Amino acid sequence: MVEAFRRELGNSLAAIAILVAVLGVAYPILRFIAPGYAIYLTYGVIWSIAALGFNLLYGYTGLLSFGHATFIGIGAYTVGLTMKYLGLRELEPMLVTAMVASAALALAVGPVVLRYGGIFFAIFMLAIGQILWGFYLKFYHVTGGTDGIKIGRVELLGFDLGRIDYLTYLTIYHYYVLAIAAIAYIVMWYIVNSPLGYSLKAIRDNEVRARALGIDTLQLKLIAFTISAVYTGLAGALLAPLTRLVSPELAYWFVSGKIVFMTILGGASYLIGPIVGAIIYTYLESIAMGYTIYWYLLLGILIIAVMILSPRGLMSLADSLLTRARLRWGVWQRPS
Amino acid sequence: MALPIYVLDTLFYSSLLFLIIAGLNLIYGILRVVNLAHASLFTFGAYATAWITTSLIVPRLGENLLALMVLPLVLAVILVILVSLALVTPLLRYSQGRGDAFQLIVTFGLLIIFEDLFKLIWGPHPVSAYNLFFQMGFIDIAGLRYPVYKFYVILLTAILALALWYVTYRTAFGLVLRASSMDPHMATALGLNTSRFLFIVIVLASALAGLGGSLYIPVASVQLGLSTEFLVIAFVGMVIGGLGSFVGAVVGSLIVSSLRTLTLIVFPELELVVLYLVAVIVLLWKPEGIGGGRGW
Amino acid sequence: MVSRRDFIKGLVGGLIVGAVAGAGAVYVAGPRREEVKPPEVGARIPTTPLKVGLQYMTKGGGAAWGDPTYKGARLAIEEINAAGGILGRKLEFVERDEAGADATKAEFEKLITIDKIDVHFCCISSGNTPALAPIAEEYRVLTFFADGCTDILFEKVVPNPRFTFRITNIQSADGVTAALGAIKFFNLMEKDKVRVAHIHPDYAYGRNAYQHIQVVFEKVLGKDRVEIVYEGWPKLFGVTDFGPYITSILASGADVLATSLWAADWINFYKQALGYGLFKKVKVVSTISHGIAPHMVGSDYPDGQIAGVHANYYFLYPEHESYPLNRDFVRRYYERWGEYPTNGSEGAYVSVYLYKSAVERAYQALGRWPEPEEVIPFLEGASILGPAGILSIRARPPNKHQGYKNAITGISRVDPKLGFSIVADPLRIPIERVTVPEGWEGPTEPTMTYNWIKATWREGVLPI
Amino acid sequence: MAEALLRVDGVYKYFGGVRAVDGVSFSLGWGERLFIVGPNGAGKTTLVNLISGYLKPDRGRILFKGEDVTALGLAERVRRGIARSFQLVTVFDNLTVAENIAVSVASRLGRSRVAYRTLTSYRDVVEEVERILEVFELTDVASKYPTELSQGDRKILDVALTFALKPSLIILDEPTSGVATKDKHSVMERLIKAFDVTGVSSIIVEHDMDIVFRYARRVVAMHEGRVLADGDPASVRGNEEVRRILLGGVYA
Repeated sequence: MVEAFRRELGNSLAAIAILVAVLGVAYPILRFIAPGYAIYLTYGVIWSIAALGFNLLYGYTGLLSFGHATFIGIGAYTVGLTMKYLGLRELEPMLVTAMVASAALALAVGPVVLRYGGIFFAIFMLAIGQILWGFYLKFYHVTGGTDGIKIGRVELLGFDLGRIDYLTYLTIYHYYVLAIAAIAYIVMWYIVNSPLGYSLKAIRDNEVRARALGIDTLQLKLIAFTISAVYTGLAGALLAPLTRLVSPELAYWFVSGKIVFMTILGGASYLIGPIVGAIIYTYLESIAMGYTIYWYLLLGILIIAVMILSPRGLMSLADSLLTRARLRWGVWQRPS
Repeated sequence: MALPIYVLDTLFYSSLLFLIIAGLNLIYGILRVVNLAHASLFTFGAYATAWITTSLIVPRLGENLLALMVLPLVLAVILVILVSLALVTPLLRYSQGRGDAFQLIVTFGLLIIFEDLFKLIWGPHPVSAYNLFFQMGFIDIAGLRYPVYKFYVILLTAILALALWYVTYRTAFGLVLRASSMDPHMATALGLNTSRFLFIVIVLASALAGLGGSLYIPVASVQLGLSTEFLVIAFVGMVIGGLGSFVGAVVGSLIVSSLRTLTLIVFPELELVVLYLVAVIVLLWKPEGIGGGRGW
Repeated sequence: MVSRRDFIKGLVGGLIVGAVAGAGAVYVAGPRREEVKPPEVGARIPTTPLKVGLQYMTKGGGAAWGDPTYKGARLAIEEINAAGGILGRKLEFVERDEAGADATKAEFEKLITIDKIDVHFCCISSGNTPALAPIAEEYRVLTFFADGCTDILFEKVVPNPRFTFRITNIQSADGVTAALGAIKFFNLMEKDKVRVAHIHPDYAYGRNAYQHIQVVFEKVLGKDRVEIVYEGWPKLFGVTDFGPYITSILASGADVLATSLWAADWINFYKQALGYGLFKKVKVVSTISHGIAPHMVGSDYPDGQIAGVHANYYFLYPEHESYPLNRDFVRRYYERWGEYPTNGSEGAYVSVYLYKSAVERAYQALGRWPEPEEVIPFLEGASILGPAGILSIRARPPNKHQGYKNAITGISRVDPKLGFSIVADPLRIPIERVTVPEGWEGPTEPTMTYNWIKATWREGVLPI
Repeated sequence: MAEALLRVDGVYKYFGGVRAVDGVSFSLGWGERLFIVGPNGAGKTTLVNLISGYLKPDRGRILFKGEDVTALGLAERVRRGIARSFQLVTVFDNLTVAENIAVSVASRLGRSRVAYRTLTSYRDVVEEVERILEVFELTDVASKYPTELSQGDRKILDVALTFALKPSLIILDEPTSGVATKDKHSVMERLIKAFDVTGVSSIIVEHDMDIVFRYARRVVAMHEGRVLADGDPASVRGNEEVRRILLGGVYA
């Protein structure tokens, strides 16, 4: 019976385990063969948490937020402000605070913004993001304006890493981030396969019908929005120790566009799509930036090409190739 | 004593915004696509006008007032239309009916392509052509000097808005326009060649944006990032006025521009925050916008 | 207006700063008559070229600033290579973009980890130096900031720097110099009341300029004689139509407009302001109007305004004929790039030579190519004679590793021969008169110079 | 039978001057099945809209399980056991047949909000999904997507979704519309069988007289908002007015 509940390629715990293993093993290898590119793996993993959160809203609930940088900003500034004003150095309480702050914001604006779907929701989120961005920029005395807030080395799990070599610090941080990401991935797997996850998909497919089945769609969307905010806020908080500076740029609407693109690139209908997308995008951006000053041009063409040629993303491309191979053994699968 | 100047400056800025928002609303009204790359045509118009003025007109014809007024504007708008036909039109037509996400992402791609095309063609430095601004001279208002050029832009846009109003409410084409913006199938139902109709709408919208850019350049320089600056503000105007309507474009551009001037006078610290805050309030209070809700 | 005596006084002032600072050695920037002998075989110098990172804003609104700075660094590199390199090692440069703080930092990390640079020359924006300095310290890469002059860098972000140095005069000197220039040239001491309007870009540099102009006005003129009638904070490179700002300034009835708008923002502002007749009604004090490539300040620029050059250097001073170091630099720069150098060009040029002389000194002491750590002692407290005069690197806090040279400002005047507006009647201010001295202790909010002025200047007295 | 499941008591609904429902009264027992027939514009859809709560009557009362539900909204009536499916098939196209039903079952069990364990780990949900699949003969297509199903199967899935809410009364608005003629009988047969097995009451609006007289035990015939006849198929068919207006003499 349970087989009737589809487990597509890339939606299983096994796929997550393989992915995490690859991200763990790739780091020392990169450090060895292309040391400059290792740090992007950490960035990619962090962005993947944000994209995963975004995708619960977009891929699973059908709500396109064009303002998820809002929560990146909340997360990053939580770290920055607690460090600056409370002198906190332990990362864990800051992560928790960031998640709580993101959830609080989501619960505050959610009941209002979720009344609208489609383009209105997208614009609404954009506006909220820009309000906060304007706040970081203009409330100079609190946030440091464009100077941002400097982030020193953080303490992880109670260990003071202030004295060790910077590259070792970065390596430790990578595995720290990866461990958190692994938990986040697994939790997301549970969410997606839970009654909530299926109900969200139902809302995405047909909200009116879902309501007719007695589902309180507004409440469920609010839950999804809040979880999504918590994930993205967590990513924002994890970014801060790596960027070493929290500035309004992190909360600019262009960052929202980036998160959207990462998700689409990987494949919004797959659990691991946004993860794959985030890591590939991070490398694409950094390589394109290094190769040519016209990397926007490359990126723009790529965005349009992906949307037209494979609107379901790279995972869907991989999936269809694999499906073709599997058909020989008579196993037929397709994405949901 | 400065009040008349503030009013004029507000009208000037809202003229530019109107030319962008009207196009955005036309495209949204008829195609139900929010075109993130729309303001890029404005920027393109600005770059093209600066280039035509400084490289073609001034070296050949000197600072001839009439030549400066007419030639750069006409040539630039033609160029913008050509670029729109090559890049924007096909993509918008393709995006139609493919969902909000698809449209937003694809036009976002187009937006950043434009940014680099500008860099490729005109380089990273700001480009300006103040010739017309200074050629038209200045007059005294309430004891302050004021550039005649800004009057010219306000007047030209007002005439254009009236013409647009006339087309919308007094012609057969306008009837189809309004009907189709309420029901996308209407154009077909009215026996119109839908494909040609959409084509005209996109070209008209592009021309308006290009015109805006062309009128903008004698006052200030154009630089990379100008598109997003105007896009985001035009977006706010679009939301405040009402998505997809002619009245919305008028109301939205006037309100945003007035708010900008007001905040600059009252609390200059909060310019950006106030704009977005008002947009959020309008969305809550009247999601269809202050002037909208009835189609184009 | 400015006499030879003033200039020598300034030079001596600079020398004193240098001498007190410690090492006291004075190097000379630029090609030398007698070159350091190429090292002998087996002299324990790597045979590989020296990899140099260059990162100055060359795109967007800041390009007008970054481009000449980049050209200054390039000129120095080319000269050094033509003369055989540093201890025989040719310089090879890798250029990456300076943009927003995050992107700049990411590109910097690539320079370190992928391009494996030996030394880094960088930065225009004071938004970027605080982002990069901690990274440079973490990776132990010698980094010379040409600009990005914010006081917070060495007062708060890296209060005890090891690998980061900054060449341009500290930011607070900019506002202080402009304000002193205004008081002196506009005879503000004689006025009963001075109504000041401010317009600054909304970020570190603008905030800093505002605070220091204000503190000097209030201290020198007296608090009750200064009234702020307007403040405008346009977003850096985010506003193009300044109409409402200009109207507000005019409506405020200000006597003096103080501004730190720069590059494209300032060009847009002054062109539009011409249209509104602003310069006929208000005297303008700019910290930085003449800081971009000199020919970019058009012949329509109004005469008689305070023309700032970022409190640093203008290519006409020290006087061409009497100071060969500047004359030759300007000539070589013009021959290479077809334009006149800016303060950024000079800063970047001197950075490269400063590094060269420190490495050579270290080599003399160690007998081998020095590790980055081993170069530091030869930079701390060192002085170098550059086109702008003497530059001294501070060895102790506050503002350890900051370079100091005498500040300059002047009056704008269109030069008929050159065909653009120049800085005329230069007012040279000994730097030690306008900045927090070594060893001073006090609050850092907003800057130490600010608090130092508040605490030590005598009210109602012009300190120059 | 102590109390009727549903009692419609003198219900009126006017749209402007049009009398869509003009004083209709009838009652429905537990487990009973009722077909409503009538020409276009007879007021059938308005009547079921009034019963399910999409519309409120101008006059009259609707009693469900002995309670007056006239003033209650749609959601409240769903909670009390009135479920309804539409002419157009609306299912969740990107969920499998089993998943579609599971969403509905989870909603009924109040588990839609649970995020910390998987849906399939709930034995009761899975067992009920299995039972419903069996009852509606959808077990073979359980792992297919609705887009891969035949029109008939999609229709049945739609009803099964509604059925999964365990309503006391199911209202179907023209369940065989849009289904190919050759499949109409099999669709109706499977639906009726499922209803009989589970004993749920039903009101079915139907156009096709062939189907009505084959599967009905009780028929209400409507015309211009009024009830023409109410009774077993034979007596309704025998009604003079019904024959004139509805049947056009075909079944004479």
